[in-house]
Amino acid sequence: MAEGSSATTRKGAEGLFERVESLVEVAMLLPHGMSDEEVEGLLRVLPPDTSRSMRALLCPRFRDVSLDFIKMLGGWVQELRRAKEEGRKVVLIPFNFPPEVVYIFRNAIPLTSEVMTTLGVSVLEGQGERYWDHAMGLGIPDYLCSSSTIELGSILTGRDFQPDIIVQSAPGACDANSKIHEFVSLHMGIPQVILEKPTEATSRGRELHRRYFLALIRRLEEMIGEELDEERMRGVLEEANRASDLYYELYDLRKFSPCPVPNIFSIFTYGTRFTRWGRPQATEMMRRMVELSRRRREEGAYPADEEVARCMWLYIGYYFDFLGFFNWMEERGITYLNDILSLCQPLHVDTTSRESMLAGLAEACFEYPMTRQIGGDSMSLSWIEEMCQFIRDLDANCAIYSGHHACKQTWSIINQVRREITKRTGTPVLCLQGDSWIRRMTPTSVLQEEISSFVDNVVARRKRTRARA
Amino acid sequence: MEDPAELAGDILNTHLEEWRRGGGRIVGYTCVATPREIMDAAGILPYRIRALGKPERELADAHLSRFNCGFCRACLQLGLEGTYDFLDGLVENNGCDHLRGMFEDWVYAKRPGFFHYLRVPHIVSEVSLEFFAEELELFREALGRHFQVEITDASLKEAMERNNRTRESLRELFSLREGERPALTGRQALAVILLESSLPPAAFEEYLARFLEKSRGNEVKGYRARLLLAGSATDELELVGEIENVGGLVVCDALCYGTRAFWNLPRLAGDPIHALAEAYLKHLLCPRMFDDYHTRLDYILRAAERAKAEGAVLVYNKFCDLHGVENVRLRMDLEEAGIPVLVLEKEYGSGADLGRIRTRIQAFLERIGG
Amino acid sequence: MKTLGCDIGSLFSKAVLMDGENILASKIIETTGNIGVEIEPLIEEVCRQAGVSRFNLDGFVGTGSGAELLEDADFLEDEIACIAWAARCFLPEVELVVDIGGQSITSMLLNDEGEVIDFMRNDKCASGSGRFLEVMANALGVPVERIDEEASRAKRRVSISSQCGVFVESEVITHVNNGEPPQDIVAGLCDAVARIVTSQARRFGMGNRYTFTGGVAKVKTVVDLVCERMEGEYQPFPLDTRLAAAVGAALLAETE
Amino acid sequence: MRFGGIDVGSLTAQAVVVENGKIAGSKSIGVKPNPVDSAETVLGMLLSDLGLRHQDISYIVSTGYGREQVQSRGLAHANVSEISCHGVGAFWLLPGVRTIIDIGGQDAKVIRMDTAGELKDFVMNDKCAAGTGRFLEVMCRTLGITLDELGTLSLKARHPVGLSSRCSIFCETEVLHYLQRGADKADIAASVNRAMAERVAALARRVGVEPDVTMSGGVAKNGAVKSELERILGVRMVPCPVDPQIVGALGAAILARKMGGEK
Ligand SMILES: Nc1ncnc2c1ncn2[C@@H]1O[C@H](COP(=O)(O)OP(=O)(O)O)[C@@H](O)[C@H]1O
Ligand SMILES: Nc1ncnc2c1ncn2[C@@H]1O[C@H](COP(=O)(O)OP(=O)(O)O)[C@@H](O)[C@H]1O
Ligand code: SF4
Ligand code: SF4
Ligand code: SF4
Repeated sequence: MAEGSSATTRKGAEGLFERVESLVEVAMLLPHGMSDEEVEGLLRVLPPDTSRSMRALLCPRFRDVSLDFIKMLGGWVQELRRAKEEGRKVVLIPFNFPPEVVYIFRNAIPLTSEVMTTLGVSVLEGQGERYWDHAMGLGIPDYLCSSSTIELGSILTGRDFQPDIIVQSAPGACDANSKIHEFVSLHMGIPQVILEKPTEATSRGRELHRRYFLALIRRLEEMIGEELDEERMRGVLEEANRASDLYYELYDLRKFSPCPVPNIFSIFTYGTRFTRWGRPQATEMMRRMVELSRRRREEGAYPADEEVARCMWLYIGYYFDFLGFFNWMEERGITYLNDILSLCQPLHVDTTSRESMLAGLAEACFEYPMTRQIGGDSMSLSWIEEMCQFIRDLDANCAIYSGHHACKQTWSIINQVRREITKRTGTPVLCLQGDSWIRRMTPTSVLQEEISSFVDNVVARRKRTRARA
Repeated sequence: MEDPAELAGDILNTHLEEWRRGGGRIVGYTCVATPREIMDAAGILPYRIRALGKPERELADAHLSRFNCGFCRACLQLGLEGTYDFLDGLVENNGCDHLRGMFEDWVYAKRPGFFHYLRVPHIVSEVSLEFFAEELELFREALGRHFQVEITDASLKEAMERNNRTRESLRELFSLREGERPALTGRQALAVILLESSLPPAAFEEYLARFLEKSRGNEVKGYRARLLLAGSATDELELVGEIENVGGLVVCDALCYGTRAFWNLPRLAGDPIHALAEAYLKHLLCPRMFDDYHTRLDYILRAAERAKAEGAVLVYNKFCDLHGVENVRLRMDLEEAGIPVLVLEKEYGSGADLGRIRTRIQAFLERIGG
Repeated sequence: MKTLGCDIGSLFSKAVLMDGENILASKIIETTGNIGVEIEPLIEEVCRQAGVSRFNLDGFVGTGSGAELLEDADFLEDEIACIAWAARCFLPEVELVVDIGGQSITSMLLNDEGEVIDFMRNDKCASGSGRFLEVMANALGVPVERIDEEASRAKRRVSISSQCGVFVESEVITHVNNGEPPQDIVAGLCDAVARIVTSQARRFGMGNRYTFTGGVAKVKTVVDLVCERMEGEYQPFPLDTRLAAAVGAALLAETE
Repeated sequence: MRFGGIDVGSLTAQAVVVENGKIAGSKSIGVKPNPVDSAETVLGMLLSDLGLRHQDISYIVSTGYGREQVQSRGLAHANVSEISCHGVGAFWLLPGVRTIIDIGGQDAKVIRMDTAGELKDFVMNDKCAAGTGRFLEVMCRTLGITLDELGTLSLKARHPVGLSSRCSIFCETEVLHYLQRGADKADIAASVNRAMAERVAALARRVGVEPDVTMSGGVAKNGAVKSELERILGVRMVPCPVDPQIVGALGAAILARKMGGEK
């Protein structure tokens, strides 16, 4: 694995986690207020792939907030390592499980596989392809989800940081995701705990889910070897509530046109919500994003002459382009309002009692993004309704579906989703096709061409007509 | 008598037409987690939706995508083009993501007369069993309400007895494949299963009795190796035929359109709904279930052992997440148990793929020395 | 007003000289690796045919996947916009345009004003496009222009199962070897293409008025087979369908 | 005793005769429309080269996609899949070989052999033409070069272009795009070969690559694909000591010897 052994990578580190870890050590040292010259100097010494994402992140418009984000994730990675050394349990969680459920335990820490993948794909030389290839070598089908397969592929090599417990919460919401988590559990002998989310969003379904959830907590207590402590739980959830308030403040800021919130903040939001919620670091991160956005709003700052498209991403974004994709859009007047992940809409948890807190956490699981929409009795119904609501609320004038080829659930109903959204809100919907985490599938240039073509032909033209009328 | 494969080769057969002419109702379902007994008890014919390897997709593909399981695409096509218009209703399960999509598209484009969503948990626990029993109760009510019939415990028990009887016979028939002198081919066995869920119960019972009679003492000759076939939705008679044409006799299976559909019999004592819930959920031998991989592995190992299979073919439709991943692990474990494995990823129902399938099967037989 | 529209497509390049809505001259050549140097002669030829001086044009708009090679154009327009514009001018009532070009199938939805309100391209697999038809026709030794003639003599349609343009070639050869009459294979091929086009087209509502443009729309057998499976009203594009984008470009040149 | 093997592929057909544990002769032709004709012709030509008659060959095995027809028309005594034949042929030539990468016109296969020369495992590519010899042919047509040149030209490449598409048809557009913009043919050729190697490498990972590794089939003649594969997989290929296209027919002849009685 010669590619990985750049100057900045810790010797012998081969796994995704470990390589990220060694980069983080360097990144944690970067100071706030770096000048353009300093940034250029840094970019020159980094390996080319890493340098590309750092270029996107260290864009002067939000440089310091990016640094905060890097440091927040860096701190998470380092804490994971420390926890492991201290004998605390590392709990691998998928995209649809709130990390605060793990933080309520003193002796456990969540490792979110999707975020780890995104992080690795964004900063590592050669991205995550070798881990994907390793999984393929075991015979994992190539139409599986790259977001889970890359981080899990690295775990499967047996030469990376290993979690102690796997939480599985996608059965019934995403087959691809839940099946590969189960495979890792079997293959690596890591115990798994399952949380099923019933499809029914009625009181009956919620009640069943609450019972499943309580069983999960009991299992976690056993596995972690710790009884839940009410005070700790309250502390975590109050912190989470604070972050949630800031989340909604940021959400509201997106309503202004031109949008004062940089496109890349959608991924920061998702990265924060899915790893650190319930910890002060997350709250601080949200605060930094709100502050900068507020300032930009006061200054009327926007990177393009005109905000041509206010775009709602119906599903997820593309992360394989070293994050450059977000800035590319922004500089062309295409605002990335939100996607299904950044629209996490966290709930306020009632912290009066142990029961109310557990109920609140169960609710948080039930209402987690993707689970609550695609995991419903109808995969399309609440997805359509919510997106229509967000489109109106945030005054979007177009929508994009990113068509990650592994998400068969969304592909299977996208036609009616597209049709209904257009019918109900008059918003055109572009359907793209590509893998969010692997560059081999659809190159950025193709995606950019499609988006430009969509914006020029459909959105801009329509805007002109509207202006005329 | 008519060969089962002939009879099963059509979506709509003469028996069904007759049933309909006599005022009989038919309700379609896809997943084996649907207790047929409840429909049977209501006098409704439970029909398991199939596509029989039909390659057309163009109407379905306006809804589903190229990334969806070909079986689902083919079923939806048949639904949209009207081939399934003879059904009086549909029962959907949350079997897998692709099936969920298929039903959603189907219902979006064409409102069926009766539609019910039967929710099946993904884990077995006390809580989930209780929930599933409730679901079956709701199913019973919904059927009764729509079709204006009362499904009493007594009629349910009667249906269960009848079904158990047929399944006992099916077991017997299938055990005839497993012995030293296999009495029927895998293609025939698959056809019989397809008939079970596409004939009126009485007609099937009669047919099965005759076929069983005829098969005893029969012997299939001239094969190169005894194979176990396991995997995803495989109702393609042609595929099994092709495997057997090159010399791999399928002597046992762990297919969804195979033994998985009838291996477990509900107990007849006690509350019928609970008995059904238990039989259908606890023994749902499908990778859509979580936390019980070893049950499935054991089931396959035991089948292979009973039938002295010399090799296992693990087949799956391209884009099937559940079986695609499950097969990776199964392959490792079966090989470790000394059973050579061929993992056969295939496009559902594509004639163009047959030549390539043949080559792979033939090479596999050569590999295991058959 | 004399305007020129030029469409550098993936397989064919087209130039059209128009006077209002009348075509004065048009020409289609193959897009090769050499297209860069062939554009100028193409334009000159069209001008010559129409008897208009190259330097007396009132407007020149370029489009197509190779549009940026048209250095002299007044401006470049997206292919989608051009096709939609052409459809709008000749078929004001049409709501759905399906362009079946050399390498892709693009469906466009137009509103009452004829503006594109949505569009969709086929996925990464080129099956069903013009190139697919060409490869197959080649394997049979039937030129694309004669497909309809051949297919009209077919007694039945040979079923074609490959969706890949490359593999379909060998499937065709197998059918030939099995003694299937070429016209029946051609009919089967048209059906295969029609199926793929249908699923693309049906994604955008079914009850609307629609038309086809692009090279494959010249093949009547394919168009008929698609229409059979559609539910709206078909309105044929009145000009050579291959010229749609170029015509649209020329018409747009007039508006600016 | 003499034994024969006939391999009728999608593009070429070969016949091989072995005698006393040696290759007595081989022949390769382009296929005729009908596999039986191809087999008849290629075998006839080889026999006349060797001055033999059909009955001089004790046992013949057919392989390749026309294998069954060839056998049923009485040209061969038995038929064996091309997967086994390529494995057996390569192992016979190079007993140290454990992995054979066979890329023909219609498919690519990676074959694993055990130390006893028995087939251990194999994979075959998807039903997509990208990643097969056909892909290279289509690209050559677009580039206006021959198959031979595709391999050699590649060596002169300095700035390979980025080819992204996985589909051969779309790849064609990309190649055209580069040509139109004046890219060097050598650079494009190198990229085409690399794209091809990447696809086959992905396949090879599915069964694992154990040395020694060799290549058979027509694409093995393309040195650039071979060296790209070596680079990606991190292995050195053992050169095939005979024309790699005849390996399948050779394997068939070896198997004929086994089946026909000579040990
Ligand atoms: N005269 C014709 N008759 C029928 N089909 C044709 C004819 N000419 C071209 N075609 C078909 O149209 C395709 C080219 O379509 P076109 O719209 O010109 O593509 P592009 O704009 O991408 O170059 C060819 O691949 C061929 O299949
Ligand atoms: N001289 C050559 N140099 C490079 N590649 C070649 C050469 N000859 C054939 N090929 C490649 O080999 C492929 C055919 O391989 P072959 O093994 O003959 O196929 P098949 O067994 O299907 O007939 C062609 O598609 C081409 O890509
Ligand atoms: S929904 Fe899609 S992105 Fe998410 S885990 Fe499943 S396959 Fe992956
Ligand atoms: S084959 Fe797989 S994807 Fe298809 S219906 Fe069955 S479980 Fe679902
Ligand atoms: S199947 Fe054929 S047309 Fe489709 S992607 Fe592959 S090479 Fe392209």
